[in-house]
Amino acid sequence: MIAEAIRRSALADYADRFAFLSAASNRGLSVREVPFLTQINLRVNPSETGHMSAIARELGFALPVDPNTVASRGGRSCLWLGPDEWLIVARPNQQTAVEASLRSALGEHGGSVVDVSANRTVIEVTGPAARDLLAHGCAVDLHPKRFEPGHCAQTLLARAGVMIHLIDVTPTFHLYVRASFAGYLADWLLDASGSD
Amino acid sequence: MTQPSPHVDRLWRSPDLKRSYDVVIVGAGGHGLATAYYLAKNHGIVNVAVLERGWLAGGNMARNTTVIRSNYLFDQSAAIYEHSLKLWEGLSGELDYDIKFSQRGVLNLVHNIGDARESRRRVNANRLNGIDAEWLTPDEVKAFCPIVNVSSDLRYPVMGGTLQRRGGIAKHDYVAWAFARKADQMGVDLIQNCEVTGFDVTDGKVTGVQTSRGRISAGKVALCAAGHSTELASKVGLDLPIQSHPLQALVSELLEPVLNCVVMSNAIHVYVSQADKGELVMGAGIDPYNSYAQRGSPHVIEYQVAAAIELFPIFRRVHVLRTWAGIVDVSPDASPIIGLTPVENLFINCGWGTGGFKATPAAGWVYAHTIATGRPHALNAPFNLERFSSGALIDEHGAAAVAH
Amino acid sequence: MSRLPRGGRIDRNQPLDFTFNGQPLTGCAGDTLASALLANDVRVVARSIMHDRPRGVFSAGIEEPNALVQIGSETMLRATQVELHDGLAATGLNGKGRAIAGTDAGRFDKVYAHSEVLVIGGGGAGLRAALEAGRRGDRVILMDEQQEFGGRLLNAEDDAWARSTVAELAAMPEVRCLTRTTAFGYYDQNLVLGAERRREGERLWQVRARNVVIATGAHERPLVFANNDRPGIMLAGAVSTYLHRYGVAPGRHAVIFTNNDSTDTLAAHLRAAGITVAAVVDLRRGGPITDTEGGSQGLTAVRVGSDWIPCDLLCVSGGFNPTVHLFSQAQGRLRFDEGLACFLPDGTRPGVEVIGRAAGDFELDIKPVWLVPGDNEDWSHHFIDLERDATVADLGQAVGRGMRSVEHIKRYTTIGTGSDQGKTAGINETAIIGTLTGQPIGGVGTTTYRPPYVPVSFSLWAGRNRGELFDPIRVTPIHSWHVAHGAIFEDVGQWKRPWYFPLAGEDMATAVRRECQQAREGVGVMDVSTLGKIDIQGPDALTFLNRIYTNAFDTLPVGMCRYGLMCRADGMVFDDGVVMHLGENHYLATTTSGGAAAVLDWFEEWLQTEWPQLEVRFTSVTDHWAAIAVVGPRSREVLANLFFGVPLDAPRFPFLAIREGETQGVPVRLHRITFSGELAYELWAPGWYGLALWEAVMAAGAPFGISPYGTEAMHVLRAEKGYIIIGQETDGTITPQDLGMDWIVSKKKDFVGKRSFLRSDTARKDRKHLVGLLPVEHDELLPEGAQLTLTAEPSEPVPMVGHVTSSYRSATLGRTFALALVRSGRERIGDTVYAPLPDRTIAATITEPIFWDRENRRRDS
Amino acid sequence: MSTVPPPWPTDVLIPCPWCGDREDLEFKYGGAGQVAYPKDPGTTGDASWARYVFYRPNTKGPFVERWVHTAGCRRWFTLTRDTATHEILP
Repeated sequence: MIAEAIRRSALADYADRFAFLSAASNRGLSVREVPFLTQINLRVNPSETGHMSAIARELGFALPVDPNTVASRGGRSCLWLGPDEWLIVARPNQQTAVEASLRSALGEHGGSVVDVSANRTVIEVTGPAARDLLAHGCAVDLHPKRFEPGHCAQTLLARAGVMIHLIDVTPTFHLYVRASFAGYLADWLLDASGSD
Repeated sequence: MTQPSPHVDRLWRSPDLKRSYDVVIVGAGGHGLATAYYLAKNHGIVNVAVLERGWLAGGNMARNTTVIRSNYLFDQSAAIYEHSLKLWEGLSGELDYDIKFSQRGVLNLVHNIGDARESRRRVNANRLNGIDAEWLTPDEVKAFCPIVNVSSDLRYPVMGGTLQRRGGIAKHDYVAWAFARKADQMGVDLIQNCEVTGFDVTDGKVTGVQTSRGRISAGKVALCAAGHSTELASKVGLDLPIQSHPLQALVSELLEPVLNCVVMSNAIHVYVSQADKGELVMGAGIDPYNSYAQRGSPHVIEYQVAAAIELFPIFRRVHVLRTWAGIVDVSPDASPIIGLTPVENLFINCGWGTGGFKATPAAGWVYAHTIATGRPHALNAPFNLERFSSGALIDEHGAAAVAH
Repeated sequence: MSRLPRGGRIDRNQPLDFTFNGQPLTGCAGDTLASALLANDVRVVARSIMHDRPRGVFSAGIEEPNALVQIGSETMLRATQVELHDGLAATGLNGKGRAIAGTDAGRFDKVYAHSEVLVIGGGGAGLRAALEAGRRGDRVILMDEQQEFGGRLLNAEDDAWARSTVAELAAMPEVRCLTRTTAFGYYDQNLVLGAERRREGERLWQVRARNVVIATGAHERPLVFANNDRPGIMLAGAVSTYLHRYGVAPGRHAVIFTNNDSTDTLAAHLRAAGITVAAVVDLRRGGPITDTEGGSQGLTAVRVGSDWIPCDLLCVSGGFNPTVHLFSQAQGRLRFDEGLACFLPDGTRPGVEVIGRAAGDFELDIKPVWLVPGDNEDWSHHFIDLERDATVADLGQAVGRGMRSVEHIKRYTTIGTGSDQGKTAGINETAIIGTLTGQPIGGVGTTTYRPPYVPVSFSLWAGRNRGELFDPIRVTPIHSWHVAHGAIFEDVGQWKRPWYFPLAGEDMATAVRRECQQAREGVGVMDVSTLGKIDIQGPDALTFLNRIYTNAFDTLPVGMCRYGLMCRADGMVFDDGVVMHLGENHYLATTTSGGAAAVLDWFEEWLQTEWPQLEVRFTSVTDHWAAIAVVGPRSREVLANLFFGVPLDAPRFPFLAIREGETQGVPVRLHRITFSGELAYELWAPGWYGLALWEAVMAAGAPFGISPYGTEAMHVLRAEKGYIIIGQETDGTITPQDLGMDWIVSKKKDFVGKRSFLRSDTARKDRKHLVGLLPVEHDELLPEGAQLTLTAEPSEPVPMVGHVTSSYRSATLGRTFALALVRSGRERIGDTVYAPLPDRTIAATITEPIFWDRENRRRDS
Repeated sequence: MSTVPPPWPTDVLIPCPWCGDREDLEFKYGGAGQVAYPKDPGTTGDASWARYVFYRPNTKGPFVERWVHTAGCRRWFTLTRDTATHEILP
């Protein structure tokens, strides 16, 4: 549809610089934006088992109740944000469907469902050098023994708030960053990649 | 074995503690020593003891960054700080001691439109209060302090600044020693390593203090303990609206002259001057959490130093030699509390937060008056405890947003 | 040349050319600047700061008090720490550095690291500790300040064990070995900062370790005797280091002056290197040396009894000071050990262990002698602190002035305040104070050890947080358009907002006038995406809003907006915004651009800590929405071109209503709200559509001459209408009543801050009130921040009745106007006030704080 | 090599009860904890209202205080920290 043709991701201007960095990296480092993902912010009281199981039915998997963890299935992920807060992530253009299904699961008076798809964009940092790159600005211990695939952390990267999600053992990280900070974080990553 | 012969010109005696004094001042920091001096000089009260838990002027007096200025926004603040500045201008002579008071000018940089508006408001208020103040354009800033980076590629470019030419710095230790020496000469007992552990109160009236060296009876007791004020006051059941926070500072190695004035930047939280000996003295923002540990988080230093080299590229390869922290006593409106208390004959001076050093002579002056007469001096009358109930606050956060 | 024919860890086949004070010299790979200077017989490297005395290399390490040099813009470097490289150009300093602009060469960055064990110091003890932890499978970081691990082992003939240990450690995947890295700061909870010297620049290591092992060894200290500062007088251990590690003979005729047995083998080593040993003066048996003689090139003789013994090298040892700085920074206590005559760690600190020589784990037969008397009563050449040029006489004077505390004496004499922070002077100072005042050394104590252990450059602290990366720059989805169209930007917090859009040849005033006129007479458009936006959902949403805002929202129907004001508990205005009622139990609140984070924290604080029983939840959606204000009498026509099927006429889309629309497939939420007093709409769409929507608005508005405007025009428009700006009309001391906004303060319900209005001062009738000002001269622009008085030519101090908060030239009014806070202002409407300025005084008439469309006809049209 | 276990979970500055131990930069300080909002502000006297608004404990030693994990889960929590030593107490 027209709308998709004219929308513009927060880091559209950085595609070339990311591509150049990835090509130039002799240390197996690749950076790219993963734009337009569906992101729904979900707030629900985890002790309300009725709601929790209804949501599990809608999603096809249960909300992760362990802090700093992610549950995924069938192209959908759910990142733990807080004791009663999650971020549901899905392929682009599904916000209406996902939001509706979560609402129906919650019914009236049950927590909150908010479409925040455009609130953050995602920067994918992958390759053997990814951990060292993030270590220039992230105080959280990302050592393989401490931070495994399926872990996530809301923290600071340099001076920007981010959510870090480790996708696989490559390692591949997804950095969720608010759209207005995305340019800063991209500039910081490009600069940090100049450090060995 | 042979030893160097003791020098005769003493700064202060090490007197024996008497059992009774007309006035006992708790805390031998700059304010306590100045108070003792003015009690003796202005009011002829010399049967005074200044009790110090540690060594003379070893608290914030030994840790502050010695900025002196009077360009505060509100009339009440401007009045007391200007009185202080006028006293500073004669202090070396009066105390017969070169305290290295240098009126090299205090430059407050402005980095955004809101800052500029508030700074102009302060400049205009200062002028009408008879306090020297100027607004400088970026070019004038550059002309006055050539090493400031006024280029537009700064993350927060310098949009101008305010200047108080009569502002400057002094040598903090010498100031304390000079007050101590004169007070000592006039008969005041300066007692070090003597901690106050409690107060004697009979029917709402304080009659003495208990110390690590025994009980002392006192006609009047004056608290002067900055960051430790709430701890002390609680021993006599007095609550104060004060929070104690770390305030960090640092010095560089000695440098040939490079910075000719005091430069402060509220927006990016740094202030710096070059001391008489040659070291750069820099202060940062207050650490956010309560602490009595006299140390802070390194993040504060990182941010402060980054800000410093943005403003002064010439400092890039200068080294941080030493960092430290004081315990500042922060009040809700960033203004001091100095006056009477609900306990008869007990007086309080605290809440100076980051502004205590520059106020040293005036604080001593008005506090001595308040203690001697039992009534606040006109200059400290507005800075009473009652204002927190009435709402008549003197909110100087604009002026005190950054530590100085 | 004093380079020995063989021995040392330098590479004689790799000569390196360098200059010192302009003089061309040659050293070897593996040299420090100090060893290379000694190899070239450069004995005088600097002059002393107070007395301009010649000084030479005194140590072989970080404790060096004399050999301070400048290299390019890097100042106050220790020659003993500078690794020689080809083309190095150094100049000696006299204890003062030179800040030089220079170029910003070198890369300074930071790394966060974590480990189970951090070992500080790669000497024998440190290597053993690292090896043990590494073999246990722990994550280990090993730091050493030198260019290779081994510490004192590097002086030994046989370094096989060190080599193999380092090799084994290097092979362990979980062990990180960092040479040239000085741990300089211990902070709470085992955060240790380390400075790594790299080929190009430096790196700041920020290590969090479960356990910190301090294996930092000990510094040798000198003896304090007459004229003990001449070039050629050197710490005995340093002499041995120059012999063994650098293959350099620091002199030809040596004397050894010691009070302990650490020097017992030195004589043999000196002789083996072809250096004659004229005498060994051992205070355990005899001595002392009572004076020294020297020329321009330093030491020529020392005096023992009545004899002058010719020599050019004096190897001095007064014992050893374990390097307890980091333990002390970790709040560890120290005790004085009479046997070893030094301060040692007293007890332990959680998660911190001190081992090896730093813990006093060494044998020493020592006869403490702190003061070596001279031939007379003159103590003015017994140097305690070489860098500060401070002597026993200075210390005696301080004591004489009544000082007893080591802290007072440090400040009076400056001993220990140099860039070496008293590494060679401190303990001698303490002991001599004890001697002069009759206190036990342990009772005198040391001055406090504080970070950094070594001087650390500003650039290292700053890392990459420089220039554009100094602080994040936040931009809206439409930012690129603003840049492309020549916007001048204003910093609003971290945001970059268009200030105004000058056309070719326009100055700011002209551009702003045009932008205002366009909005008043035609249509203008503004990017308001920076507004804070908080989604609020839950059955108790309404209750929460009623408690946090001064006004009530009970009567706000779904699909409508209402302006809201917030106060802090002290009753002072805190923030404002628009509350939108989106559905049952569903609201969205906007905040000021600068206040978004603070307001969300404020909401969460009250909800979580005071009203946890309320069923309501907040989600920040600030960045999700792009927001565009379409403003002006023709804005309705512009929207008509964009949104078919959305009735826009006033009856069906009244002021403060919300509608849903779509253009080019983009879902847009339309709000009929205004911050200018004109007919106006705010269009909201997901951020990634922001630019497209903006361009669509520009296209749809083209027929009406639509033009973008920035924050300055916005300020003028809202001020003409008397709308306040938080932080401009308010400063944390202003109540809603002061602003004349009683209408928004609910009398019925309680809300945060309400109680404070009852306080005597807050309830006063003569507080400052928000009023309008019209300068008597229509062209006179009152400067914002101008103070106001009641008389034209007052004398100082002048009673001030208020100040100007906002002031603009208004094309609409055809004159200047202002807003001001004036004491009892509302009672002074019609009066004249004066703004005394340095160059002139401006008279103005007090008016109501509204200048445009009081009846709101345009707003509601 | 023997090591004394630290009294706090290591790698921490502030232990968020949800996200774990994080650098203080991720938090905002909330001052003294356990300060109750007056039951009925309307009838509260000036002095006691002033106490609520402006007076807070400023203890030297173990101190119950509030933090909010602004860069993390945005939850407010209280912990006890020794203001004289910065040790976080169980």
